[in-house]
Amino acid sequence: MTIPDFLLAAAVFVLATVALGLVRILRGPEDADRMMATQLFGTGGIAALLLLGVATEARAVLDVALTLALLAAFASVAFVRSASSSEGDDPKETNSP
Amino acid sequence: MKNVSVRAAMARGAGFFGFWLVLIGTDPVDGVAGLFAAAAATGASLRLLPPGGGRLRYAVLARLALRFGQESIMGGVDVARRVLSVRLPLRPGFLVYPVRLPPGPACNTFGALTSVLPGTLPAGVDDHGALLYHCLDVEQPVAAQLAIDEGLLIRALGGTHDDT
Amino acid sequence: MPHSLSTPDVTTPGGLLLVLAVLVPFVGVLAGMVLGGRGARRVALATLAAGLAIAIAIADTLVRSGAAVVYLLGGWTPPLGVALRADGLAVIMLLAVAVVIGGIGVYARADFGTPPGVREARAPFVFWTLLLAVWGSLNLVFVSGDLFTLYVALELLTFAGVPLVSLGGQPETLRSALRYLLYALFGSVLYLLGAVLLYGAYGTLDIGLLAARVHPEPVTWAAAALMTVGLLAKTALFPLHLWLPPAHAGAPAAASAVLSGLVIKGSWFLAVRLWLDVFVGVVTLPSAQTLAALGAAAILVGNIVALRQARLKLLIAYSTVAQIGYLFLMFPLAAGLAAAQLDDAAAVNGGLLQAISHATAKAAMFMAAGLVYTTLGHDRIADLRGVARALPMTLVAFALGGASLIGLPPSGGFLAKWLLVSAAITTAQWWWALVMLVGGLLTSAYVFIVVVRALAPAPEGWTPKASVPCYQQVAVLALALCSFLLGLAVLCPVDVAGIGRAVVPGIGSP
Amino acid sequence: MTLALAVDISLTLLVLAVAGWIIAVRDTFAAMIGFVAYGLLLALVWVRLAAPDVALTEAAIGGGLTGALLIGAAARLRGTEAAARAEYPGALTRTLAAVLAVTVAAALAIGVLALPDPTPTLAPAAAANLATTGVGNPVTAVLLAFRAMDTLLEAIVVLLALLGVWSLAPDRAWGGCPGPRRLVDPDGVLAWLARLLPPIGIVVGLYIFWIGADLPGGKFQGATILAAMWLLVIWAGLADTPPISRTWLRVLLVAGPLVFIVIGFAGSITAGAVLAYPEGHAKPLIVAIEIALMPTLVLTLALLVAGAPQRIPPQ
Amino acid sequence: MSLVLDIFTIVAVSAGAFFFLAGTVGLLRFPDTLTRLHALTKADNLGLGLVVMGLLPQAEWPFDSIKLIAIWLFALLAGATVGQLMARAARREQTTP
Amino acid sequence: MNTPTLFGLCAVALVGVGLYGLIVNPQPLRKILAFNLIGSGVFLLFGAIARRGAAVGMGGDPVPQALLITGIVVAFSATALAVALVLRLFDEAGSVTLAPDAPAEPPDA
Repeated sequence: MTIPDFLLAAAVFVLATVALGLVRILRGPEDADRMMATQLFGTGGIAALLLLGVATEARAVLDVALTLALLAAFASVAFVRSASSSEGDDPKETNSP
Repeated sequence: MKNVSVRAAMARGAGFFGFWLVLIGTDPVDGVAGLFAAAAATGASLRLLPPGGGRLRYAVLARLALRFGQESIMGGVDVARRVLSVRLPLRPGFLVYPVRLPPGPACNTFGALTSVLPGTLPAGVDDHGALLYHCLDVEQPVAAQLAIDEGLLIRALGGTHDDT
Repeated sequence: MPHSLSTPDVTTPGGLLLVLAVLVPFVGVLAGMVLGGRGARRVALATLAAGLAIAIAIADTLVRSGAAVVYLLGGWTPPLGVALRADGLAVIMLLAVAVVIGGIGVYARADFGTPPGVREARAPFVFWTLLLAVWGSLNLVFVSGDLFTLYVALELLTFAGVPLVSLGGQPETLRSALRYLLYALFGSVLYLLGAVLLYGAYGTLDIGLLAARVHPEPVTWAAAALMTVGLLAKTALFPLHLWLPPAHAGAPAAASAVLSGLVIKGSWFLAVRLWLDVFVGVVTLPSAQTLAALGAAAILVGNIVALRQARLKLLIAYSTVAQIGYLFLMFPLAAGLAAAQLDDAAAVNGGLLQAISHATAKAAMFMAAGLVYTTLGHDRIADLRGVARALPMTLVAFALGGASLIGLPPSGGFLAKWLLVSAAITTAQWWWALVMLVGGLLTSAYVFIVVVRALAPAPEGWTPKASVPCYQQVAVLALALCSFLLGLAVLCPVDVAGIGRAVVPGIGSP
Repeated sequence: MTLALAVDISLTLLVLAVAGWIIAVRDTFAAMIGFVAYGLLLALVWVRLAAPDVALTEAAIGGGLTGALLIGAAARLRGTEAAARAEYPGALTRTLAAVLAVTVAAALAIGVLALPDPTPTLAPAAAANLATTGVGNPVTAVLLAFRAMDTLLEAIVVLLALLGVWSLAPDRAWGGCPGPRRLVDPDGVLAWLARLLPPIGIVVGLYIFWIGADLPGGKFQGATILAAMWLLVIWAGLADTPPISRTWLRVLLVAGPLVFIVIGFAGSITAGAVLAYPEGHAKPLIVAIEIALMPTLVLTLALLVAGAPQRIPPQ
Repeated sequence: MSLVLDIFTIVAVSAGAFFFLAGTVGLLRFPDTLTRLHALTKADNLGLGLVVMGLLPQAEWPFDSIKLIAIWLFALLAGATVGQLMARAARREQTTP
Repeated sequence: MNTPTLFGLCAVALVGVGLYGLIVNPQPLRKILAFNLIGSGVFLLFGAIARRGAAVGMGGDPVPQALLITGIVVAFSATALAVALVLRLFDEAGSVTLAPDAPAEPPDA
């Protein structure tokens, strides 16, 4: 087994693992759980992307992974923001007594 | 104060330009664009995170990074151990850690660093400004580890050990 | 017989005008955005004049050369590049839209002024910029020779049209706008799917090249079906018409005129382009009959529902549903003529004339309804007394527009329907003639009711709620007169619509 | 080769599973979260289809901006869930819809399987003309030379959508700032992220933009990253959205398309056709257009997410 | 030499894949939102870190290698921030039902 | 079975799934989501076609790939406009139902 083959196999494995996390998206029960699973999708997706990119020597894939990593927090931030604002109270968490 | 800003700007600019070179390579035409990108990033950085007074201590920073690496491995192993154990050994609960760092970026950095510590996760602050940690196992000596981390971080950021 | 659409491989003299026709309105949009407020209106009115001149220049070029005007953007030849191409059909639509938009612009001057003391107000700013945007998008639909550019044009048209629907901001209009947007997005995504399939099968998106390359096979059928359904949803042909009446009736009068008169013609024109020029030999006569059957249903349902309306603007909106139906009767007629080895110009010209006369008449009628609303403070049909006294010119305009919808001579509607009826009889499809006849009767009923109600004398001591400026009435009357006198086009010595389109083997023929 | 196919098959199954779940799940908010995961998976699919430019776009827009936009909207509409469920159609409609969907998909599948082999392609034509454009990335050559018109129109489409979003402001808020005022702890974790990440994001966004001329990347992808960074700063309460009546904002919004049009028409004098570039000067002009489009796109994309003006303009 | 590097790659990537699996299993097995967050923030980021580590010998030095590390750091930053933010939201939900 | 064909079939399945969702889900945001699914299916099909056209050292036909970028941006703009419309409707009416209002339309329309 050559290294590219091994990396591809690892990508398949990571993808399958991520797919397992899909169950948490399906089941919830809280939205936070679903968002977490999505975050996991992000990390796993980046890993799979890197494995694929190095295996197939496609350097541009690293830039795709870079973009994903940079924006990984973005959707989650939108989630947290909306979760706190939907409670209706002050989303500010102050340090003062 | 002026001196501090200039120094911080130079250091950050150099850092961003270095990052640009890493991304794109060393073609001179790309370098010109890189200067612009570094300038834009430095401007934004100085506005968003004005430089503080202290000088970074790189030796301590390196020690902190090393410790961070170790901790993240231990943290991962710890979770994996619990996850794959048949009995699922968990004693979850909250721990109040009275943090010495003032609220602000440094304190947040501390929170981020310690979120990889085995079994701990910062989950907000209580009414007295202390950090609330959620622990997988409340019986672990978490507070002592946190104190070591905090001491290192304070020294790395140029503070003294005793500014409680 | 060789195909009508030659592969555009060279820019013709005057081709630059096509680029101007598309980009000048958009430059107006950009300038309006920067200048804002009153500047946007000034820019819009100036652009309207310039655009009309450009349209006339294009028509002049076309008639002089007797061949389609072509421009290769960037000098790149299709299939790699994108060509703009205007044949007779496109040029006539360009001209008609320039005239109608000009009329609407003059009319809207009074309704969409920035109030004193304010630097910029929402409704005027949005209206004037989007009016130009609608225009640029329509021009692009008419002259673009590339399926993907046409997709972008359709989206432009949607994005410009939806805010016009919701300009009022009431819950009902917002809901109509949302429904319209969903239909339109659905329509364009189906259209794009068809275009993608065509690219996969033939490796080009250029209309001229595709016309030469397509042949009847499953992929092409699927693409044709998807694109047609998508465009029908955007044109609001029965039974995909549900979004239209509330959307058009809820907008301000000038916006309704734009939407009902012009915007839906964009997707209709594209359907005609595809069926007559690209999918020739692919689409079959039964499918053309299906389209016409939907059109016939639209004529009957639209007219009957219009008759039952209590509000004038809704009546006019439902009448649009019916008039769209006529636009689709041309497909089997053109096919029938071609199958009989006859010139399909009668059917094509009939459809085209119907589109133009409806655009002018419907714009005039919506704007007339707007003046009625301003004057009376409502538009309940049962209570139109006094309109004849307060707005004589407007009532005449409404009646003239109505006459064109009914098809009374010498209106454009008359000539259109006469051409279509004669084509129906020539090709022994008498049932379509019957539908048109019944439709005309129904139309005349509701036009008659409105005019009679409006002629009723006002009660003693009645005064109009507000007075309307004279130029608004003139603008409405001018558009209505255009529609009414369009029938004189029969005197035109040249068959302009046929330029750039030779006699082609039509739908259904091998 | 078989392993690569295994990657493709697992990706396909994942994509379909997530898509099916997005449609089937009862809770709208949950569906939106699923859509973010879906965007990530699509980025992987684009990589597998050898379309790194598209993968970048999908990663930035599909996973990032669209997800954030939809999650925010779903959170605000939480209260309407019950009403929407009451409108859920009966079994008959659902069956008909399913039959229709399956029929369409099956017909399309036949079409896909019947696509000709060898495939018609414009790759050789693009390759043959690539040299005259001076750029190294064929996708950029298509976007800014062969089919520059589409790109110009697209910039206008985005702008029109923004006008449409703005037009949904209440009359009194016209000219004001989009979105609600954010009250966020300036010492909080979110603010910390928004202080650290955007400078780095600026470097990465400009990098993705800059390499677009010769390698996968380009202005849309770069602009999306920059827009996301700006939104992050706004959401953390460290900056506010600008009032839409500001002149500088309006000028920057139209500058990109306007420069594009001016250079395009200049081409008709210097190179014989609108949107053509004089020989030897193609690349600098293309880069100039892209540089002019950058601020326009960043502002437009971010403001599209920020939404309609909601606050009374400052006097 | 290359053999040693290849073995290093195989070991590190396998270990990374293992931690991905651990994270996913944690996401499924742990009893509540907060404990599941631990699995997400720790196991996944270590998994990605090991994958990156393993890919380093296969990537072009220095540019691609540093880019790989940068990708990991970004993902780490996102994980650490999002973990804390979601923990706050989850705790608030727990204490104020 | 090769990669483009596989993803081509995946694409048409996505179109089907999206179409079903568009018809069945009454909530406008879900319709917008379904529209995005159909859109991504169409894009994916185009991408598969582009991949089929790989030639002269290019991984795929660059023309569809370029058009895809345009398409994705346009779809995003459409989504943003639709979301803004839904949110404004919610602010004005307190609900987002698409069912026509009773007084504005005759019952048989």
